[in-house]
Amino acid sequence: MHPGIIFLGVVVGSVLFHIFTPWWWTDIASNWGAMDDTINLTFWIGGGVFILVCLFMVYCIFMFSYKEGRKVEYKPEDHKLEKILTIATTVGVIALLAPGLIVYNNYINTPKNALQVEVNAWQWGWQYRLPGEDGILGTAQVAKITDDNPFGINLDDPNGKDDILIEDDVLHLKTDRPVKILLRSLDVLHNYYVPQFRAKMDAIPGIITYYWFEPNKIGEYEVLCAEYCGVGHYAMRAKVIVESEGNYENWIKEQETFSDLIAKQESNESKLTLVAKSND
Amino acid sequence: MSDEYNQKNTPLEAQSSETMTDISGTTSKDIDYVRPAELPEQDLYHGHSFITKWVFCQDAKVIGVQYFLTAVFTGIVGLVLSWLMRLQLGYPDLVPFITAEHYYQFVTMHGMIMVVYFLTALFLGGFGNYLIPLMVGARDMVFPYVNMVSFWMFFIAVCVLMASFFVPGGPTGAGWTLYPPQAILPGTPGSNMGIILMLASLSLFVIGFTMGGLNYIITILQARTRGMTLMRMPLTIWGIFTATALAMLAFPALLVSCIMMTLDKMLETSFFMPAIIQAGEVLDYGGGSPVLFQHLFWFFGHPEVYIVALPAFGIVSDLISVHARKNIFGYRMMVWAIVGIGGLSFFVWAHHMYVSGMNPWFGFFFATTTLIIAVPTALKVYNWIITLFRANIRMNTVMLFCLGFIVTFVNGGITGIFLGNVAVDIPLSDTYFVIAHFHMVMGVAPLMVIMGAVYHWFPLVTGRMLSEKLGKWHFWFTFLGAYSIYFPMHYLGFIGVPRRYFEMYDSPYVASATGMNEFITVAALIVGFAQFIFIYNIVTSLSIGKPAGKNPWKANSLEWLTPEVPPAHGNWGEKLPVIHRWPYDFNVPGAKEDYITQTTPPSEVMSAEVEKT
Amino acid sequence: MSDNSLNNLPGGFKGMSHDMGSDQTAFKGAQWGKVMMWIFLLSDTFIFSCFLISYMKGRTSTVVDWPNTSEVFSLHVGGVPVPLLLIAIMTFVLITSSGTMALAVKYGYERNRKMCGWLILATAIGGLTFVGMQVFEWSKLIHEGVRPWENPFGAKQFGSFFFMITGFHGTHVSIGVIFLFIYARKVFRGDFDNAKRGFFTTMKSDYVAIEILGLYWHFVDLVWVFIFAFFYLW
Amino acid sequence: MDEIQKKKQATSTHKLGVYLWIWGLLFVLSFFSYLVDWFQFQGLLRHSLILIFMFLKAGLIMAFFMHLYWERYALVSVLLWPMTAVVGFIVLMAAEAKYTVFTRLLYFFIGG
Repeated sequence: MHPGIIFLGVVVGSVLFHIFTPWWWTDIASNWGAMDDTINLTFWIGGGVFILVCLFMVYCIFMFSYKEGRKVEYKPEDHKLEKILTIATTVGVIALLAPGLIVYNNYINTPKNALQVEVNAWQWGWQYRLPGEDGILGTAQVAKITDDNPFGINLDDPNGKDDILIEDDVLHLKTDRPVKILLRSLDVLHNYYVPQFRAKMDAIPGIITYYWFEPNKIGEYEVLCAEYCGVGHYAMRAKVIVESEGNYENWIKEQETFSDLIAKQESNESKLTLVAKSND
Repeated sequence: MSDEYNQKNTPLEAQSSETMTDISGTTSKDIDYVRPAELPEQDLYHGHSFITKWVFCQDAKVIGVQYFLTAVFTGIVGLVLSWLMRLQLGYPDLVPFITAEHYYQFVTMHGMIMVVYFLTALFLGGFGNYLIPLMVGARDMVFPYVNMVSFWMFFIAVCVLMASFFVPGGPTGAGWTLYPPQAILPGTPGSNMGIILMLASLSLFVIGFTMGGLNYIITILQARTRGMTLMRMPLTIWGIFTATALAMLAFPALLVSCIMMTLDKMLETSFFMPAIIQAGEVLDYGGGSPVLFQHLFWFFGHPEVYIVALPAFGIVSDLISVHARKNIFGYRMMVWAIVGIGGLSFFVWAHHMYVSGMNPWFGFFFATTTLIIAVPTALKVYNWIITLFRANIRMNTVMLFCLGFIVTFVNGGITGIFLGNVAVDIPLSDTYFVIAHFHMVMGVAPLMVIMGAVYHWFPLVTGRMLSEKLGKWHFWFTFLGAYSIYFPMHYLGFIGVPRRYFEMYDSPYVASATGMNEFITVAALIVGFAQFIFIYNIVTSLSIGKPAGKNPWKANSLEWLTPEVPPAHGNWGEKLPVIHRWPYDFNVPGAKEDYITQTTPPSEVMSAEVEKT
Repeated sequence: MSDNSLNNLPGGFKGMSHDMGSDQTAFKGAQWGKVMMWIFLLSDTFIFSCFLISYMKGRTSTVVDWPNTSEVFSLHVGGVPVPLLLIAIMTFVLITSSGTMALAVKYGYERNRKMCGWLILATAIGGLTFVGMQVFEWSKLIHEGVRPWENPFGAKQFGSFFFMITGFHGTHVSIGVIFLFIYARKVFRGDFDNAKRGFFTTMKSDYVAIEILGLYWHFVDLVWVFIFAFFYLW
Repeated sequence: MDEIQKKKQATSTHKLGVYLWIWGLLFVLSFFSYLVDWFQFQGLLRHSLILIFMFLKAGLIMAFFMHLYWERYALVSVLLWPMTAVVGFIVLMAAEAKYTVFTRLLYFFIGG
C-alpha cells in the first residue's frame, strides 16, 4: 500500500473523529461564551491549515515518489511566494489574536457590581468568605489564622466583623450576578476550576489572585483543583450551587458571620471559666 | 587579497559565486579559489589505551555515542514510567500497588527525564557531538578535554537522578515544573531527599551542559573548514547551534532557581516561600514569592522547548532535502526563522503562566509575542512541504519519519496557537489538552526526527544499514500509535479533565472518558513495545546489516565525505576538506549526477546551472 | 596568510557583516579559548542577572521594611559610624586587583615574564584580601544576628539574598584566586614561553591564557560593580 | 596566527597610559558612588546617580580592561545582543514585583 493512502487516512480520520466525537465541551453555565467562540474560531482556522498542509503533503508524496531520472525543479528561493505566505500567516495570526485579546480584556476587568467571594484553599479542601452587608471583605492574613479565627481576619479591621464565614466546601451563588472570586491559599498552589464556567485561576500563597464570571444556569457544579498541589490533588473537590435569588438569600441568612463566631467563642470561654470556677 | 574583500559577499552569493556567466573570462583555477587557512592544524590527543579511547575519550564522535546511549537509557526509564502511569489511568484495578504518591513520582520523573535528560542530551550531546565537527569540517571539537568532562558530568547527573529512586521517600513528586511551595513541603512525595537530589542533578546537568555547549558554539563559529561560511552550513548545524546558544542563556535561570530552592529547602530561607500554614502549623517561612520561581523556571523552560525543537527542525530539513533529492526551499528564510524563533523564545515564557496569578496585564504582552512566534514556525512548515513539491521523493523509512514529523508537528503547532492565545488558554490550561499538545509537539514530533536521524546516520556511525523492512514496521506502529494516543487526548481536555489526576473520578460529564483512557493506555503499551523493534533492528544490524559503503544516501554534506567510513579520529585524514557550495545542490540542471557534494569544485561541474540566489 | 591578517579586514559594521559572511571563523583573530571565556561569561552574566532580578523582585514585593544598608554595613571608626566603609575598601581592593590584572595581560603579551608573574601574584593577593574582608563582613553580620533565614533589622529576604549573592560572587573570586596562583606559578616557570603542554588537557600553553584569565577576573570585578550599586547603595 | 599575534602585541604595548587612565577613572567613579551614600541623596537623584556611575564603571571595565573596545564588532554584538533578553526580564519582573506588593498591601493590610 502506498504510504500516502495511510497519511490521507490519518487526516480523514482526524476530521471524522472531530465530527463524530462524543467528547466535547460541557454545557457552558457562565457568561464566557466568548471563550468558546474564540476556541471555535481557532479550531476552524487552525484545523483548516492542518488539513491543507497535510493534503498538500499527501499530494506531493503521491505525485513525486521516486522515479529514476524524474525531472526535479531546482529553485532555491521564491521571494514572491515566501512573501505571500508570510503575509497570509500574519493575517491569520492577527485574526486569532485580536478577538482573544478583547475577551481577555473583559476577563481581567471585573464589573463594578460583582459580588466578592473569597475562596480559601488548603491541602486539601476549600472554604469561603463572603462580605456582609457592607459589601466589603475585611483584610486577612494567613499568619493570623488560629483555631478561633479560621480565616485570619485582622481583628482591628471593622469591615471584617460582618464577613460571612462558610467552613464548608459547598458554595452557593446567585444566578445572573457577576462574581469576583478572590483566591487565597494557606499552603501551596491550588486552582479553583469549574469546567462549566470556563474561567480559572491559581491560588498562590502570599498573594491574592482573582477572576470573575457570571453564572447563568441554575444547577450544581463540581469544583476541581486544577493546579497540582500534592498527593491529595485529585481528591480536592468542592461544589458550587447556582440558584435563584430567593433561595440564595435564604441560604445566606443561615450562615454565621465573624462577629457571631467571636460571640460564640466568648460565651464558650465564659462558660469554661464558670465551669472552672465551680470546680474550685 | 583586496579583491576578495571588495567583492560583495552576501552569503548565498558566495555559495555559488562562480557560475556559467564568469567562466568565459576566468581560468578554472580562479573559480575554484577558496581563501587560505586562517588557523593552524588542530592539535589532537590520540587515545592509546582502552580507557583513553573508549571511556574517558576525547573524540567527539565517541562522546556523541556515549551521550546517545546514556540518554536512550534514561529515555527507556522514562518510557517504563509512562507505561505505569497509563496503566493506572486506564486500568486502576489492575495495578493496585501504584499509590497516589507513586503516580506523582512517576509523572515527575517521566517529565524531567524526557525533557532534560533524554531529548536535550540526545539532540545536543548526542547528535551535536557527532555531527558538528563532521558537518563543519573540523577535526574535532575545539576543546576535546572539556567535551569529555561534559559527558561525565552528564553521566554523574544521571546517576544522581537515578539514585533518587532509591532514597527514603523516593524521588520527588512535585511535577516536572517543581513548583514551590509544594515541591519542598510535606504533602508532596519525595519532599526531602528526592527533591534535593533532583535539584542537585539538574545543577550538575547545567554545569556539564555548559562545558559541552561552549564546545558546540565555538566549534561552529571558529573552527569551520575553508570555504564553509555560516550560510553554507547544513540546517542541522544551524538548529543545533541556535539551540545551544539558547541553552547557554536559559540554563542559568534554571541553575539559579535550583540554588534558591535548595536554600529554601535546606536553610529555610524564604525566596519562594510566603507565610504558610500547613496542617494547622505555622511554618518558619514568610514574605517570599512562589510566582518568582515560576518566572525563573519558565524563563528557562520556554527556551528549553526550543532547545528540543530547533535541532529537530534543522535535522528534519536536511533529511527531507536529501531524501526528496531536492534543495531545501528557502534556505535563507529557514535560517532566519531558526534564529528568530530562538531570539523570540526569551520573550514568551509567561504564556505558561496565564492562570498562575501573575500580573494580569502580562497576558496581553505574552499572547502577542507568542503568536508572533507562530509566523516563522509556520513558514518553516511551508518550506518543508514546498520542498516536497516537484521533488523526487524516496519513500524510505527516513522519509516516512519526516512525513510523520510534519503531520504531528503541524497538529501540535496548531494546538499551540490555542494555548498561546490567552483567552483560549484559560479554559484549556491545566487540562489534558495541554498534555496532548506538548506531547505531540515536543514529544512525538522530535522523536520522529530522532528516529529518522538514526536511520539516516546509522550507516555513517557503524558502516552498516538498518533494516528497511523492520524500519517501516517500526514507523507505522510508532506514528499511528502515537497519533492515536495524543489526538483523542485533546478531547479529554475539552471536557475539562484536569491534568495530574491520579484517578479519574465519577463526575457525570467525564464518566464517558473511561473508555478513551483505556484505549489510550492500550495504544501507549503498543507504541512502547514497538520501540523494541527499533532496538532489535539496531542490535542485529550492527552485525548483519548490509554494509553501507561510502555515502549510501548520495548526500552532499560533509559528514559523508570522510576518507574512512565510519570516520576515524581526526575525521579527515591528511587534509581538511575545502568547501565550494551549500549542501543542497540536488538535481541541479545540467549536472551529470543528481547531487553535487559540498567539496566538488565548480570547475568539475562546469555545465551545472547552479542558480544564483 | 597575508590576506588574512586583521589589518586588511574592513572594520566597524562593515567588518561585522564581512566576518559573519566569511568562512572559517566568525570572530577574526580571536583565539578559541578567548571566545570560550567570553561565551562562558555571557552565560555567567545571565546567572548573576537572574540572582539580581530575583533580589529586585524579593525586595520590592516584601511588605516588611528593608534594612537601611548604609547603617547595617557601617563600621565604627573611633566611635563614629562610617557608612559602608568596609564595602568601599573592598571595592577599592577589587578595582586595584583589576588594574594589576590588566597590566599583567599587557606584559604577558610583551613576553615580559617577570612583570607578568609579579602582577598576577599581586592580583591574587588583592583577591585574597577581598575574600578575607568578605569573611570579616559575613562574620560581623552573623554576629549581629543576620542569618539566611532571619534578620533582626527587617525583611527576612535581606539575609537570604545577602548571603546568597555575595556568597556566589565570593565563590567566583575564590576560584579566580586559585587560578591566579596556578597561573603565576606557570608564568614564573616559563610554561608560556616554552609552550609546555597542560597536565590535564595536553594542549600547548600560550600567553593568551593570561588574557583569558584576565577576562574572568575583570568579570568578577564587573559583577561587583553591579552588586555594589544594587545591594549596598540602592 | 603570527601576524595576528604581532598585531595584538602592537596594540597591547601601546596602552600602558590608557590602562592607568582607566584605572584612575574607576577609582574616581567608585569614590563618587560612595559619595552618593555619604551625602544621603534620596529618591530619583540617588537612583539615577547610582545607575550612571555603575554603567560608566561597567562600561570602562568592559571596553578597556576586557579589551572589548579593540575587538571586532562581530564579537561585541554577539555579546551585547543577548542582554536585551535580560533587560526584558528586568522590566517585566519589576512590573510583577509592583503588582505583588500591591495585592499584598491591598488584601492583607489596607482593604476596601
